Amino acid sequence: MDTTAFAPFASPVILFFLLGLLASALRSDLAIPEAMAKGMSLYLMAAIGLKGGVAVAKSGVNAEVAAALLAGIALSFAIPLLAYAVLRGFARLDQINAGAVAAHYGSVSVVTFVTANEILGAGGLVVAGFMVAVLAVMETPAILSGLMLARRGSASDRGSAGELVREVFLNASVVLLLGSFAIGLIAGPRGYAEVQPLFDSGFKGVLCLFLLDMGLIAARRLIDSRSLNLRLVILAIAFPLFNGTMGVLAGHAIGLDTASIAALGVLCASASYIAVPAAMRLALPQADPGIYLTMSLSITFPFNILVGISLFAGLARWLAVS
Amino acid sequence: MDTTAFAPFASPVILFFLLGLLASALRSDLAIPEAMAKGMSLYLMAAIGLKGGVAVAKSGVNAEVAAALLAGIALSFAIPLLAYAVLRGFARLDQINAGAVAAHYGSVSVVTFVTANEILGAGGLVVAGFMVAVLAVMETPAILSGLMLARRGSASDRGSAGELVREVFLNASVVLLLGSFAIGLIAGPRGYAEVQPLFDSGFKGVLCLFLLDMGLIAARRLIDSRSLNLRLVILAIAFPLFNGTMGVLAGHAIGLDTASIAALGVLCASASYIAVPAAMRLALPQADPGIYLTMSLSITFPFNILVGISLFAGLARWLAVS
Amino acid sequence: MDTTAFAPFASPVILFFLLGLLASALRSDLAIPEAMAKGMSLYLMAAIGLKGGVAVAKSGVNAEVAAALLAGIALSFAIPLLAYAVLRGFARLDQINAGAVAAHYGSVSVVTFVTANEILGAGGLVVAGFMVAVLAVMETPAILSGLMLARRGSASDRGSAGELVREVFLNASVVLLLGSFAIGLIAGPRGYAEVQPLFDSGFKGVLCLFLLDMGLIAARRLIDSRSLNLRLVILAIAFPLFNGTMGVLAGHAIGLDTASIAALGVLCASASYIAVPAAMRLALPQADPGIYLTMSLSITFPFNILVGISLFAGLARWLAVS
Amino acid sequence: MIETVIRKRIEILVDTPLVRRVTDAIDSAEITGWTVLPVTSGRGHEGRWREERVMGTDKSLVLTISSSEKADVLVDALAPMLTSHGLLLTMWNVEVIRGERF
Amino acid sequence: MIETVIRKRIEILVDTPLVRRVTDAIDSAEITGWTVLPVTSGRGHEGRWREERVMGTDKSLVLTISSSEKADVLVDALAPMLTSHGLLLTMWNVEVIRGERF
Amino acid sequence: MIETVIRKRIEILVDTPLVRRVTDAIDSAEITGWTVLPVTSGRGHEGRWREERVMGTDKSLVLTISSSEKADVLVDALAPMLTSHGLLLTMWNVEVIRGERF
Ligand SMILES: Nc1ncnc2c1ncn2[C@@H]1O[C@H](COP(=O)(O)O)[C@@H](O)[C@H]1O
Ligand SMILES: Nc1ncnc2c1ncn2[C@@H]1O[C@H](COP(=O)(O)O)[C@@H](O)[C@H]1O
Ligand SMILES: Nc1ncnc2c1ncn2[C@@H]1O[C@H](COP(=O)(O)O)[C@@H](O)[C@H]1O
Ligand code: NA
Ligand code: NA
Ligand code: NA
Repeated sequence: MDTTAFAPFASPVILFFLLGLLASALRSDLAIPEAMAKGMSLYLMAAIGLKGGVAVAKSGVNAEVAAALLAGIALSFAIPLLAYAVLRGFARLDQINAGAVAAHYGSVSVVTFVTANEILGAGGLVVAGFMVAVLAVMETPAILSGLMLARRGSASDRGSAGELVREVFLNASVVLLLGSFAIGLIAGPRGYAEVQPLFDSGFKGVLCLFLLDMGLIAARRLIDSRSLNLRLVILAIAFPLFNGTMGVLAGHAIGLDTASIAALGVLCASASYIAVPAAMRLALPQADPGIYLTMSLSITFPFNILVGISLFAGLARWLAVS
Repeated sequence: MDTTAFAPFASPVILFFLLGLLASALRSDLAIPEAMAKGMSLYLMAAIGLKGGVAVAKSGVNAEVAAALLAGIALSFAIPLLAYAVLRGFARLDQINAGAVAAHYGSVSVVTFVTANEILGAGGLVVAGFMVAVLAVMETPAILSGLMLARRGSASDRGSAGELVREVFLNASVVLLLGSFAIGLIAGPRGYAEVQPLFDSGFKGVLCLFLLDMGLIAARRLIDSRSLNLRLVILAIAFPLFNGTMGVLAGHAIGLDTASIAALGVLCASASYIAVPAAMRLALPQADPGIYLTMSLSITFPFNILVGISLFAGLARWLAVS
Repeated sequence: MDTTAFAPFASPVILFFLLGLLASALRSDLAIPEAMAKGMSLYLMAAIGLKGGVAVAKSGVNAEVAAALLAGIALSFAIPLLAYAVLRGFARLDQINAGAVAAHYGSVSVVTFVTANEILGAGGLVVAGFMVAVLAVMETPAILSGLMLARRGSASDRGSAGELVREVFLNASVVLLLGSFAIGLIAGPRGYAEVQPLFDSGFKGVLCLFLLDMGLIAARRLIDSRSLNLRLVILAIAFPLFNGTMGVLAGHAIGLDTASIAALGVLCASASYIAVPAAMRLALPQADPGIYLTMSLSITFPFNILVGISLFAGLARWLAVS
Repeated sequence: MIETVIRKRIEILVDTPLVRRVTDAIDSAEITGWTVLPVTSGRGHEGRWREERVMGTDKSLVLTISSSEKADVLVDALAPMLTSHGLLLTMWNVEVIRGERF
Repeated sequence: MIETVIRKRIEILVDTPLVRRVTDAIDSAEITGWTVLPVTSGRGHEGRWREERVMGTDKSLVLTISSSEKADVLVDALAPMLTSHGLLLTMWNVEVIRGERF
Repeated sequence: MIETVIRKRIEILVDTPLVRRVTDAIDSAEITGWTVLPVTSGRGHEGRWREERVMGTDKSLVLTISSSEKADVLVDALAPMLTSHGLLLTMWNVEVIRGERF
């Protein structure tokens, strides 16, 4: 059945996101407290980490898992290189901003992945638990290649190296995601049962409220935006289309199951707006958040939520049957 | 059985409200973080909106619904006119403050409605889902008539008109309430099931903590208050009694079921302390929150929670049997 | 079975605490919003209070309960006297800081108690509901004896007496704990059922996130600490060992059940880091939080969570069989 | 050592819902920017207030740096709002770097 | 253009639980009002601190505008608390409008 | 009445992730301390920003009191960061008590 094709727009998760976009577009004063939004993002990361860890504790690790992890790392490293070239050539961004934007597209968006899980699941495609580990390992390589590109040649002050390493590898989202993944792995299904009511049952509801806020912020940023131009907008849609397709093909090539192929596509298509911006503000303070955040959050994120996820699911299905 | 008569005071919801009042009266330093309180109020509005929308998705819309909506709008418009006259004549408030206070009493309190739902439900009176829509449509008409009264003749600067319209019709609570109502309507029972654990199961518990905070603030405001006088206190109790009775009679006249009659009474009796104050600070910055907020939150709100709800439930029942 | 001996380290509750300690030790920028942490602490107190009240509503009050309450009050009063002497003599703290630290060790840590409940319960030792009342009554006596010791002779300004009494007896945690205990008592199992999904099902999950934050803060404080020295560190471990043993023996002497004996041990071993610091900053502003908070939160708290609880459980069991 | 120039620093306490009106006034005075700080409670002629976010009773502090000419323009523009909207405005001289930006 | 008058602006950094003592001192100096701002972290002779709301280790900044006479009264009243309570007090001249209010 | 001394008050607006760099500069200028205040939104040459904690776009205001000599040392140390990191620095004279502490 083609549930994936239409169901999404009847799901509260998507509807709350649309409500947020609409409310901001109409300039309503609706706003979620910053502390609550931050708290929800931490909750979502802990919950998805736990869930993945428990799943792997059940399924165990095998060659498929290893292949997926390696593919994820490689793609996260590689995507920025191509993106950088296009950002410099087509969008004429300076080196620093091009590097910063490239890092965002190589890395991943936890919330896009989480939403994809819900939508794919509702469409009968249950994503394997180990994909959470893939999500986690894809966050940082892109930061490294992005920084390398941004700083090529220049001897800009880069703050203390230690500080940077911390920001890249001990980034709050990385630590929380990997940490709760490990906890899920250790605690296993029995330990997880204790905390399931909060982390599992409550999950979709919290995701609704969080996406309401993301919708509000995404639209508001676009309205306030000064730094975007048509070429950047085009790329913010072209990148997910291209990278997502690469991800699906890679997933197919290494023989993942259909759901996980779709998920890998979504990961590649998604652009970070939590982990990478934090790293960039520390490592590349000269880069303009008005460019990288507005592209990833205000254009690519909605595109993936409303179109990309179903698209890559369809592509993964098509590859499966053909 | 007369559960409605006594049950309320054994309900945790009411008991936490009393705890808040007591703690503030004793000047304890107990306080809920502002961001958490705000977050809970948004949660409560989203939850009640969803619930109502899903209920209407099941029940469908009919003449009774239309009648209730029209009655609600009319009452919200009308109540401030009478209230204004009394505030000017009896309490001798100046035009601006009289208009501001009148707007609060014409509009409604979401939390009073929500608490009434719980108490009436516990007493066997299940309020129809469409009453949430009535709640939503009653929020704004009173703001308009209140502002009209406050500004009659005066040519005070009214900020940009657009800004005002936004504040009145795109007010955060209105948008969230109507928005989640629409989401419930679209998603229907199937979509709602996904998010029920957060928005339904968790509801009463969150209401407890929120009422704890409202109790703390209501009592603290009364203690700090300088602007209140005996006549205003009298009106803050007379208004709910009178308006609530009007609401019950109107509900009876248009032939609503007993529970919905009681609910309409509670809506008319309740005074806004979230949506209207926000609008007033923008549209009537000269009006004194020490008057309108303290009346609605510190006197009328506790009165309705502790007395009014049971009163109007009793009245509705009495009309039903007689 | 000796589950208590090993199970703890497979419990998500403990694992999240370890994750917090580790993340801070590695200087990750992971942090929980202050408002969220505060909100979680209020939630935990309300939930444990309710739970205890409902339990007592079922079990009723008897001589055992009275004995436990008296023992708790006596121990909370007495412990600071001995602790003070050691802090002055062995650690050479000045009078004010010695009194402040002593107060913390005589008082109790709600979170340590709550965690003990979970761990003991998982090990088959279900703590009696009335121990929550014991927890509540043990919070304040230690503050009084601590202040008395700190101020002996000195005529330091002590702020308005009323202010102090409020801070000691109407302390936020005391009010919330006793208040929700009373609510649980009045509402009973039937009233509790309504709010169980939030306060009971969600409990362990929230405890995980809260302990994550406590782990982050505890380790960070230790790293930033300047005021601690080896002798203070030694005492921060010796105190819980000694006081906990006293508690277990007292519990055994008054004939409590094994689980409650262990719980009383944990209460005595635990040092306050919420209620008492708040009182000290008001009553003894000259005392250094770098000493009392770092000792209780950064050393004694982790020690009790990771070692103490299992230790006193073992001791209680041993007394039961011997 | 870096040379600094003298500019006016203006701070305006205003109800949060009205911040927009103040910043619009700053923009139309062609001042290069502004920054908003949170405020938690206070007391004045109209009594005590506390941030109560549910009821939206919070205030904010708007700070802006400008040349004394533009400062005068801004002050004149805000004057009518001062009493009706209960604003609190203070102004003093500060040294800034990169003075050309202000 | 609006004429302004000179007043003292006093800012006092204090532990949040002790804010009440400072504002009481301001009230008894018969100053017309005060405003409290949040503060998140800091470092001084007694080392580093961070806002940790669960433990209540937060500080606040109390700001008040007054005539220099009343300012002196306030400073004298707070002097004893300064060291024992680790207050930080700074004071400078500012221009205000509606000077009669302060 | 208490006698006061004159010190420099310096306030620096900086992206929250970079606060550490500013406070390190303060420490190495051997200034006795600093205090950080939250900031919620603003506008400048690079446009408008709002605190969005999920994305970490928030800024902070670092305030420090020091002798004018140390103030100059600090300003020189921060100068290179000013433009690249979009810092905003203002400085003025204030009266402090217990001047020996600063
Ligand atoms: N004239 C000004 N007055 C107050 N704050 C300013 C001013 N100019 C800039 N800012 C603040 O400094 C930030 C960075 O400025 P800019 O680098 O010009 O974008 C802005 O977002 C404002 O928060
Ligand atoms: N003398 C003052 N010093 C500092 N803040 C003040 C002063 N007077 C008034 N305020 C602030 O301005 C707000 C409004 O003042 P008012 O309009 O006099 O009630 C008060 O609530 C305080 O937050
Ligand atoms: N020179 C300074 N500049 C700014 N803030 C300071 C300074 N010295 C101390 N503080 C603040 O005052 C608090 C108490 O200072 P102290 O009593 O020296 O530890 C510190 O934690 C800082 O927040
Ligand atoms: Na990507
Ligand atoms: Na009404
Ligand atoms: Na203890």
